Amino acid sequence: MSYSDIFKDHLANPRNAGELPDANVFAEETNPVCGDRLRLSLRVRDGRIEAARFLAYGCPPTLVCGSALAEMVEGKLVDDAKHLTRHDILNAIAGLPSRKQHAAALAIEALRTALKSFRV
Amino acid sequence: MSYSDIFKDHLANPRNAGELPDANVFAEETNPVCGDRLRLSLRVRDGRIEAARFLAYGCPPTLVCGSALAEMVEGKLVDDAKHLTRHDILNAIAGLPSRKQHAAALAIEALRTALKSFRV
Amino acid sequence: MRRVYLDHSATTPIDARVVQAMLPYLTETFGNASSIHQFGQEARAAVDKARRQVASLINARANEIVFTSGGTEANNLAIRGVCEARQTSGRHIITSAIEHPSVRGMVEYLEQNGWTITRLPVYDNGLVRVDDVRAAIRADTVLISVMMANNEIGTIQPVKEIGALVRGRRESGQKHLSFHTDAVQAAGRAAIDVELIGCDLLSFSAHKMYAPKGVGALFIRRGTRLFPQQIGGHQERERRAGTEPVPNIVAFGAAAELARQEMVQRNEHTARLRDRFEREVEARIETIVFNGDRRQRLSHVSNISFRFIEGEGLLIHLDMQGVAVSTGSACSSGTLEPSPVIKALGRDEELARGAIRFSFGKDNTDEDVEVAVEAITRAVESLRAISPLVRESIAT
Amino acid sequence: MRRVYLDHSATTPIDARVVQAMLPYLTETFGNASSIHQFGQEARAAVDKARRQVASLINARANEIVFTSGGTEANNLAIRGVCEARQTSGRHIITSAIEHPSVRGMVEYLEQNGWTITRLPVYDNGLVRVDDVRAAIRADTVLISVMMANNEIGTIQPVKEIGALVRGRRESGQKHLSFHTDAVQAAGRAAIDVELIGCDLLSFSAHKMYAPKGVGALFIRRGTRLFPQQIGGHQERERRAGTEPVPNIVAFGAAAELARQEMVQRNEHTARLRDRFEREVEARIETIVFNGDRRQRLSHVSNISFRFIEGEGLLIHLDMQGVAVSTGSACSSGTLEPSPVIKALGRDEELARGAIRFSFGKDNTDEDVEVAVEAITRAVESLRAISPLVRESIAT
Ligand SMILES: Cc1ncc(COP(=O)(O)O)c(C=O)c1O
Ligand SMILES: Cc1ncc(COP(=O)(O)O)c(C=O)c1O
Repeated sequence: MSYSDIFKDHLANPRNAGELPDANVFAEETNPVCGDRLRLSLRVRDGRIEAARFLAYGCPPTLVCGSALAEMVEGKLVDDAKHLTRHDILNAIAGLPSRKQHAAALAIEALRTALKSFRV
Repeated sequence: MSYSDIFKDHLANPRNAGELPDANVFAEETNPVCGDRLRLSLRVRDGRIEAARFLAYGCPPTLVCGSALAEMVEGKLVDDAKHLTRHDILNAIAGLPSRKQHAAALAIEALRTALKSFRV
Repeated sequence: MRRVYLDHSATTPIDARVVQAMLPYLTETFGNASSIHQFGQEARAAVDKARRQVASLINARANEIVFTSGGTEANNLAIRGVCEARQTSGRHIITSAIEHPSVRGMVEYLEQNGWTITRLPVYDNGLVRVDDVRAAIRADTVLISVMMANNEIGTIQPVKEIGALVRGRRESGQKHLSFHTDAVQAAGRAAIDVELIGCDLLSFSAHKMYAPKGVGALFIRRGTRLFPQQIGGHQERERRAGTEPVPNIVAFGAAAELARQEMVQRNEHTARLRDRFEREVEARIETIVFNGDRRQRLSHVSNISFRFIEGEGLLIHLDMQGVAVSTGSACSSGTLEPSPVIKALGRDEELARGAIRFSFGKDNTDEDVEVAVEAITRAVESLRAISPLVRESIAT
Repeated sequence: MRRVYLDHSATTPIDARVVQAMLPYLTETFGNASSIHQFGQEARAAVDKARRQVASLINARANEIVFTSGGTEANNLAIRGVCEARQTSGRHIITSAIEHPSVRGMVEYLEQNGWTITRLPVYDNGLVRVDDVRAAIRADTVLISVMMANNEIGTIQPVKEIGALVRGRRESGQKHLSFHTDAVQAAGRAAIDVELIGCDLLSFSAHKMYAPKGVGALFIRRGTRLFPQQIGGHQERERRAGTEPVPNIVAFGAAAELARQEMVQRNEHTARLRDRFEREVEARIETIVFNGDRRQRLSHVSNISFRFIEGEGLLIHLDMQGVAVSTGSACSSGTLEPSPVIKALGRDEELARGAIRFSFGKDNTDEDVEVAVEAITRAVESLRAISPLVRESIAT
């Protein structure tokens, strides 16, 4: 039940929160079990994610994974971002109890959905 | 479970303990349920209990009632002693928990048995 | 950082006077109350005194009090104990939709073992209706278990009316019907008189009234039949075996006496803080919903749903600011499901997930309220800033 | 008057270091271990630490420890919990003739509910024979419950051999067979290693090891199926609901650690005092009988029958002289029946009624022994002086 310091920092100071006014890629995923939601907006130019913003509703891990994801992908090549996994997110926030790891999965799903129109 | 001071005093310093060498009246009663035993020896002369001794085996109330009884009857007229009841013994030792009152009954029984050869 | 504890429904700090009262029993006076010798008799005397103090709090007789390890055991013992003793008369139980897990869980256990359960609704105000109770009673009903005050929203149920109903039924022949009420949240906070309520069994717990965790009590009205659940010793007049936790029992007694003496002041104090808190939260934060009837409730609790956000995030946000609160029952934390109590009020999923319980205590101050209101305002703002639901609600 | 406490099998004084360890949890650190906030997490961390300490004492894993309200609850939970979980595999239990009432009573309860019980004899030395256990096992046996050490005479049962037997049976296909041992008297006094013993469940209790009354533990080996008995909360990994008594648990942990560290010295100390005590009593008082095997027993207990007199009178006599002892189990005091344990040794009624348990502790001194021997000599003399049985024995 006790979360890491980096986890708490994401919660207290979310990175890249909000919605990009000039985004050209959107994705929203909902966890069908608990109703948690994650919305991602990206501005992608020349194969690079220039800017990334997230909005999230749900349990703290969902919020924190959204924040960690948005921070992580900003500036990344789309091709690199496509290879991110659940574990990269978990590493970034110093882990989650196993019952809560679905939050990282939701974040990766949102990213995949957003990037699926870009060929590898 | 807590006994009175007079009760404890009887236990620590039994009155009239032992057996009279020159007794002319004996009685012994056993509680059939718990096996407690009370033996009474009396020297009766001219309708008066000149001396009384008791021996007892069993739970503390049995010992104490024996002691209280022997002390109480010594010097009494047989006719008066015959009228003693359970309650007189209970009074003498400042009462007993209800589960333990059978000890006073045993003492009175022993007295009755001892005195039954004397007509009222 | 200043820490502000607003979770007195989960547990209370121990009153320093209560610690003082129990300390001798953690040191010199350590006897086992079942021992015949002096060490034992000293312990026995202390337990007897505490039993009278605890009985006094609810206007019961000392021999109607059975000490348990807490409210959970008291509830379990009441329900399983009565049902096992009464099962030849019937196998129907009436309860409410918002009972504590220790009642709900035991009732579910019995349901799995062939009992029939009627769970009464509590409508949008969190209150059971006496007419519903009346309508639910069947010839084979052996137990009605309706809590005195709810642990999440604090609503106070019409237990006196239910008690009168049960007495009436019993007088007209339904001898096997018993009435149990879980007063774990109410005891020490609301006046309780078992004669007035007319209940046959009433559970309460020390750690909700400034005494340690690990001791509670079940009031069992003289003549009420009940099967013991903890077996193997003559303690508690054969109704609950096990060496009595003397220090805890002494503490419970002392706390019960203090609660009785100080109840009016404590309630005035917590009601004043709670009401001020609610006014300020309402003034500063939009789109909130108060849960549960606001008049018919304990004086120390406030339960609020904050739209667009989820409770646990808010809780952790507040915790980082030193303010301790709870999402629903502390006992059901660790699970993901939104509170069944808030859902029973007919609230939607979002409101159920956004519910927070603030529960005040006798040692909270006005400054605590100010710190808490500030912290909540900040936390709600921050969470709403990242919530996709906010935009949707503006869009619609 | 100097008071001499020789009733450490009934309960022990709390070690001052243990009180120190628990005090913070009676004051500042008062949170509910189920709460998510800091107050809760501090309590949770303390409970986790104590769980490791308690597990260490018996070489178990922390997650194999379930905290209970005491030894009685642990025994009840083990037996009822396993039997409810296993009843489709069989309804036969093997136990001994000298179990504590909390085992005996629960087994009797199951017997009344259709279970078959084999109660193993303990012969004149108070020891179960492994061959008897082997012979008693049937295809439908689901539980063997044999205590590790007896509470009245201290005899240590061959639990390791029983454990090996059970393991063998399980390996040859009798998967549903479990072995429970009540180690309430043994824990903290004898080295316990659940791997070596091979038991599946083991009960123990804090107040027998210089910690407060009101907390105990059940070791449940990983993989052992058991139905919870206290229901309605997620505590103790769903195996025992109810708010954890944090201060008591912390105290239990501290006491377990001290017991582990100091066990050898404590045992040397109590064995020396106990042996000196027995020598002197034997030298000064005639016609006494030692009860139970004198080698295969806990180092702190001595159980002696004094012919011609009855135990309770002796107990009260000693109490008036400041010496606290016990007649049989503290739990069965309050009844008139002579100890079933002493009777199980084949002793006659008189010896069963004349049995007294002297149980030493780490803080007893040589002077305590001297005072006690004097007091006993006086008391036995005084009681024999009024006993009609003495004369009879001389006469015959
Ligand atoms: C209404 C109610 N009933 C029962 C309980 C359980 O009491 P305890 O924590 O003493 O086991 C609680 C405590 O959370 C409660 O609030
Ligand atoms: C062997 C044995 N088992 C169980 C118990 C019961 O433990 P508790 O007193 O913690 O309920 C005792 C204590 O008297 C005991 O000696």
